[in-house]
Amino acid sequence: MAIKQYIDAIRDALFEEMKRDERVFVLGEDVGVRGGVFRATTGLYEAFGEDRALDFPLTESAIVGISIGAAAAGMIPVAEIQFADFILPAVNQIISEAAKIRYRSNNEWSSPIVIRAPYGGGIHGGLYHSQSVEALFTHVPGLKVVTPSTPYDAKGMLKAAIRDPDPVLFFEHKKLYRLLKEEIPEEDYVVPLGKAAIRVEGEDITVLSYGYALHLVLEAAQQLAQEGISSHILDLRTLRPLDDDAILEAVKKTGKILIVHEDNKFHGIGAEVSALIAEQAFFDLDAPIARLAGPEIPAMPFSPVLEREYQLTVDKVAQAMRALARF
Amino acid sequence: MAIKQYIDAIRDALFEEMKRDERVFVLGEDVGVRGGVFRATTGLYEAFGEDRALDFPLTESAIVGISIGAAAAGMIPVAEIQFADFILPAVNQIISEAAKIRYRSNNEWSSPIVIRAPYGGGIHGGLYHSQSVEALFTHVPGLKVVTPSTPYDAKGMLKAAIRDPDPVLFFEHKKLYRLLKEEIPEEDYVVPLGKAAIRVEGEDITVLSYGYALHLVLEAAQQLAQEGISSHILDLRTLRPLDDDAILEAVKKTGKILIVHEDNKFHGIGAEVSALIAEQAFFDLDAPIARLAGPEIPAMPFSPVLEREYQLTVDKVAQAMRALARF
Amino acid sequence: MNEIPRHKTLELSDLQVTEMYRYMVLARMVDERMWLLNRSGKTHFVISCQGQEGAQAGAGLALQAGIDFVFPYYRDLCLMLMLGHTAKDELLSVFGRAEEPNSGGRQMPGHYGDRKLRIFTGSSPVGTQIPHAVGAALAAKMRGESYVSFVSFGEGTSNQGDFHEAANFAGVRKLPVVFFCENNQYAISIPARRELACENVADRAVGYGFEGITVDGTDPLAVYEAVKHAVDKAKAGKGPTLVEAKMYRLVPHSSDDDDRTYRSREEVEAARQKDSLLHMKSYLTEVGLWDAVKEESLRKSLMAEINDATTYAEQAMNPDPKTLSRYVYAEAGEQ
Amino acid sequence: MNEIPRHKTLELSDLQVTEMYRYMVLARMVDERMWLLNRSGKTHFVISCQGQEGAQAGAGLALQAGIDFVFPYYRDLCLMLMLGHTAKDELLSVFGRAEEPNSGGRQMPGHYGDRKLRIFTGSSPVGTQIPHAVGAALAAKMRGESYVSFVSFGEGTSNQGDFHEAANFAGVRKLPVVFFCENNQYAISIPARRELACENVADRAVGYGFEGITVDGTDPLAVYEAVKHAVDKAKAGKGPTLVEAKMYRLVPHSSDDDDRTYRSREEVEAARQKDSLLHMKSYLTEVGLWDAVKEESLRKSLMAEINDATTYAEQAMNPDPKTLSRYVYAEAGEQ
Ligand SMILES: Cc1ncc(C[n+]2csc(CCOP(=O)(O)OP(=O)(O)O)c2C)c(N)n1
Ligand SMILES: Cc1ncc(C[n+]2csc(CCOP(=O)(O)OP(=O)(O)O)c2C)c(N)n1
Ligand SMILES: [Mg+2]
Ligand SMILES: [Mg+2]
Repeated sequence: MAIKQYIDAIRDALFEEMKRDERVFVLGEDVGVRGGVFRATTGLYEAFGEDRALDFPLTESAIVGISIGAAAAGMIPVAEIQFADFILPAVNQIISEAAKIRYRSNNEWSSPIVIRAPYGGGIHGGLYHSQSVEALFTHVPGLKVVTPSTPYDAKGMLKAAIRDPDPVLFFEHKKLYRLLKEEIPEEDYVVPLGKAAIRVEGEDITVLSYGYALHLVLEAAQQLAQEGISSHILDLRTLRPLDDDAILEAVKKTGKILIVHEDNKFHGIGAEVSALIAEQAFFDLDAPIARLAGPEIPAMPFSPVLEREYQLTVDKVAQAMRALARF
Repeated sequence: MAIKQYIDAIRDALFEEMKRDERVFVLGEDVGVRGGVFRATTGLYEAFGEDRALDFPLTESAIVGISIGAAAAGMIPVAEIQFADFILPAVNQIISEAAKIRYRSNNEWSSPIVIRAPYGGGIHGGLYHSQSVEALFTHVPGLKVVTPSTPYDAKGMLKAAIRDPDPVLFFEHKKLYRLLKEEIPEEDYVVPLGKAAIRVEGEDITVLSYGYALHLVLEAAQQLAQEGISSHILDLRTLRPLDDDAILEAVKKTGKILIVHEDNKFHGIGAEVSALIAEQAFFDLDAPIARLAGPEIPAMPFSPVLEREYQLTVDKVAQAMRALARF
Repeated sequence: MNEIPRHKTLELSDLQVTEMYRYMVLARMVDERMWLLNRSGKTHFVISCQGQEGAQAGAGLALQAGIDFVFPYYRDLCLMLMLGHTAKDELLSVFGRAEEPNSGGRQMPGHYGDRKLRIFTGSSPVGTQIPHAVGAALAAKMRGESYVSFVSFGEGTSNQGDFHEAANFAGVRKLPVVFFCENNQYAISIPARRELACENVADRAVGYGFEGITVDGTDPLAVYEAVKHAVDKAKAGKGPTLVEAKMYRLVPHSSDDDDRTYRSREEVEAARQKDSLLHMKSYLTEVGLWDAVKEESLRKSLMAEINDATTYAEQAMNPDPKTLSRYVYAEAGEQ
Repeated sequence: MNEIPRHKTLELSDLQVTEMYRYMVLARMVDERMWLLNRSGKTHFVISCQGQEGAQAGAGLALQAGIDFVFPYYRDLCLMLMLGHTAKDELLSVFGRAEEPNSGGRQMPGHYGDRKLRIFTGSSPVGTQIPHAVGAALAAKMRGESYVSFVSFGEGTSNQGDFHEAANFAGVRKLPVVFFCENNQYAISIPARRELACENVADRAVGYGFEGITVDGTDPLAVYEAVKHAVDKAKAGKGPTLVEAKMYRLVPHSSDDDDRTYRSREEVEAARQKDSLLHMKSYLTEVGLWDAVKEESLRKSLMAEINDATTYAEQAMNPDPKTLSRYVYAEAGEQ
């Protein structure tokens, strides 16, 4: 076992998969010589050469489109989009193409690509280096959308994504990169996509979350525990497909549901989680399904005071959890 | 009063607004000389000249980006995207730009543009001429998303959209273009954005829908009426912002809720409607919130038998309504 | 005439050029049949290759079917036939039958794809295939394989961002890809001068650091020569080429279009005089490979083939509605 | 020296050229102050104009502030100062203060915008401003107004689809727009030869049917001449021009970058020798408009201005957190 940060876990997963399978390569802006602006690909250029740690011109649609073509010819591209905010020029290639290639070819062709992108705010990145973009993709059949929240999961899910036969969007919350360390096994392992994880077992309220927000929930739960409120906490981990069974199970545990995400609330992925519950576990509910999420504004402003005002905090989360517990 | 089809209503609205305000112009592929592939802009070229019925090269990102710039300089562009499926190359301009211009400039600049696009299936258009794309935009603060379902609303809401100071995505279900006729006043009128409309008052179940699916709901409701089931039917009309008050009011009427849309179900806009209800009208509910929507596949296939299998029908809708009523 | 016939100087055999012509006529006749079926209400949609057969035949002859990766667009019926599809395949496709090789009836006609022939699956949003082709070329270069990637698209599509981004990357990495622009003068109703301000689409190649060539797209041998040059160059590691073939779309954009609303009949008539089929027939006649008897017998046999194919396609099975939700993702056990 | 000084042949007064230099030095010094504040932990982010001042000064002088529409990018500090922003404005911006004119503290530094100066609000995704500029030029043409649209961007950004699509439309419609590419040899860590296979970005103009010009971006007068030509041409209804100014980014990409990981110190040092500030100073000295005394007094007064601006900005108010949710849409009663 070794102690690793989230960013190390990403890098290790890339390194090990590239070593395991020579079809795997990384491509993106500044991923080669520079080793990535967040340093997620550091060392790959040195270890695997410029073709497999491929510095790409500043063209996101081509990054994804060329990945699709390389995959069609038998490669396994792992594309980096420098910031999730900049995935938008590639939306046509992701949704019209990658997501539909298997279906439209009646299973003859496929698109086993991974698109990694750092998302989320709280790093003074302003409107365009702070966005959560997961909800723009979770609606789309043919895509898988994952958002691991721990180093262990980051490594295991990235490996699973690379080995997955279909396109996977792999969103890494950038505040997690260096936030916490965790013991990670030396041996190869994968964490399967599509499975949620119970982070804390509890009785009074159920909180569903993912990414950085999950850690706020965990901290808030510790506060609440001291007040005698016991929280059941589920880390969604994969947002498409959702782990229906795990969610419905978690609902049953307490009957009181709070969904927490950093992304703005209206039609965020929390809406689907809520709708799933309201459809399939209605009679397990003891209270309205609550959501705590970002405000209905484009993204986090640069000004630190505005950024702080936007962000979820342990206090805000604790307050929402408390209100639900008291319901 | 004159009897008009949906497509006439669109054309009339464009004509009248262009006449009323010389800043208004239409642009898009084949909207000029050809008058639009659906003929929605027929006659505008002849009446207003090639600059104001502007034939545009095959470049959706530029259609939207140039609209934004023209609006910055004081014009009011009404862009046509030939099929909603082809809006995806323009997503970056819509979401990164149009949606955020007012916010990021602290209210100095704005983006009063309208983007019209025919959406929806059932016309043998296959995977890429049948899609519903509204759910890719409804999550985004700064955008308004509207989907009128009648000729009267189409005209009044298009006028409202053109006069709106912010960017509006205006989705026209292409099966509605020539489906039904309606009396429309000669005089100028607008139908405000953000307001739902009660289409039928009823007592047993509440059905929320929009676009072409709404007409299936209306037909199904007539069948059900003969079986003694009374339906309360709300046409959402605007999907962002939703008309919260009207929705919560409609929930109260019956306590049994079905949301119907053609777009696939997972994280479709129905999810937000459901989540809103589960959060704010939980105690008015007498049954799980049901959703009836398209299957989780990329879009309608071309083969007529597969297309039929995909589509909602009066029967499928009636069945879902019946099941809810019996609940 | 004791000059060496042009096709011999291009190292093409008599059989190759007459075959080329055969494919052009076959494509035209299949295309005409598709319109007939559409106009009689039996099928829902046609998108046509008429006017572009010669260019496609020239390009197709320069490719190795099943070895080179091909990323066609919706007008490439003649190209598809040259690569190995049959009249029956494409007639099955207009009926949306289960058996059609492109998509099992899922996609509209003209949305080609066939894995065994290395023809990648296409979609409708124009231009998305261009980066795909560059990606396959990248894979060739990375693995030292010697296939080329061939991608075709219209001149209107050369304005899309995807063309620009993909061409640029191909230029930077000197990838083995042939960009083939079929400039048929229109993007639906928009004439070339309203879409493009450059003289030739091929002028754009200089902005990507590689060669651009404009050829007469109604002259199949000229197109063959240009594409063969591009293919050989690509295989020699000398990077991409943009080949632009100029011709004219002889029919409306699709069965949903009415081209009388935007172009004169005289203009269309004039273009018909320069049809590549006429061009090729007179060339073959000139060099003594063709005559009226051969023409008649060819058309007769093709008509029989197409009639059979139509009957077959009309009676073939539709996809099973129960398959609607299959293959969104890999199914259990598949990779 | 009895030759006519170069600036006179360009019809620029002595005052204009010394002012130009003053702005270049001001921009450099403000930029240096921003780094200082960042390195001392007082601010969160810097993105720099260092190395590009001369090109921006040349371009700025060819524009009419408040009349021409300007679509700058994040390196255009010197251009912004020439158009009317002050050191104080931009220092307020690095602190994200309420008063800063670009966005009231909502956007990162370098995200310019100012309605009264007709400077459109910019974002971070590169290249999106290029179609905006073309849109404003379209509006000028439609209404017969005589402003030009000026848009700047890096050479890496010239690979984005938005550049291609916008340039094409501008060419087709012959719109009054000046595309200004600041080719500083790098897109973050990627050197030009890894981003672009063409010799010059300006080579791309031929693909859009208009003129492309490459100039030495370290020579402000040469840039002025090229941009002035482009502006005059646009105003005369003769369509767009792509002006590429070549220079070198003298500092890391931003305060988050470490350029030692991808380029040698020797390379940077060599570029410093060709700094446009040195170039302009020696030109002014040569023509007798400048000397060491003037230089010293200029730097002194600018330093005082910047010190005051820094103090002011440091103490200025933050945005009120209560405003967080304002201006997503027009507020009631607004248009
Ligand atoms: C992204 C996108 N926008 C719009 C369309 C609708 N459309 C289909 S073909 C076409 C014109 C294509 O012109 P060109 O590229 O010249 O090819 P041609 O049809 O002339 O062969 C248009 C606008 C589309 N398919 N995709
Ligand atoms: C669409 C998009 N992708 C990626 C980025 C991240 N990024 C910011 S600047 C930059 C390089 C820009 O290079 P260039 O256009 O040459 O401008 P320069 O910074 O050199 O002036 C990159 C990759 C971005 N801002 N937008
Ligand atoms: Mg064409
Ligand atoms: Mg640069």
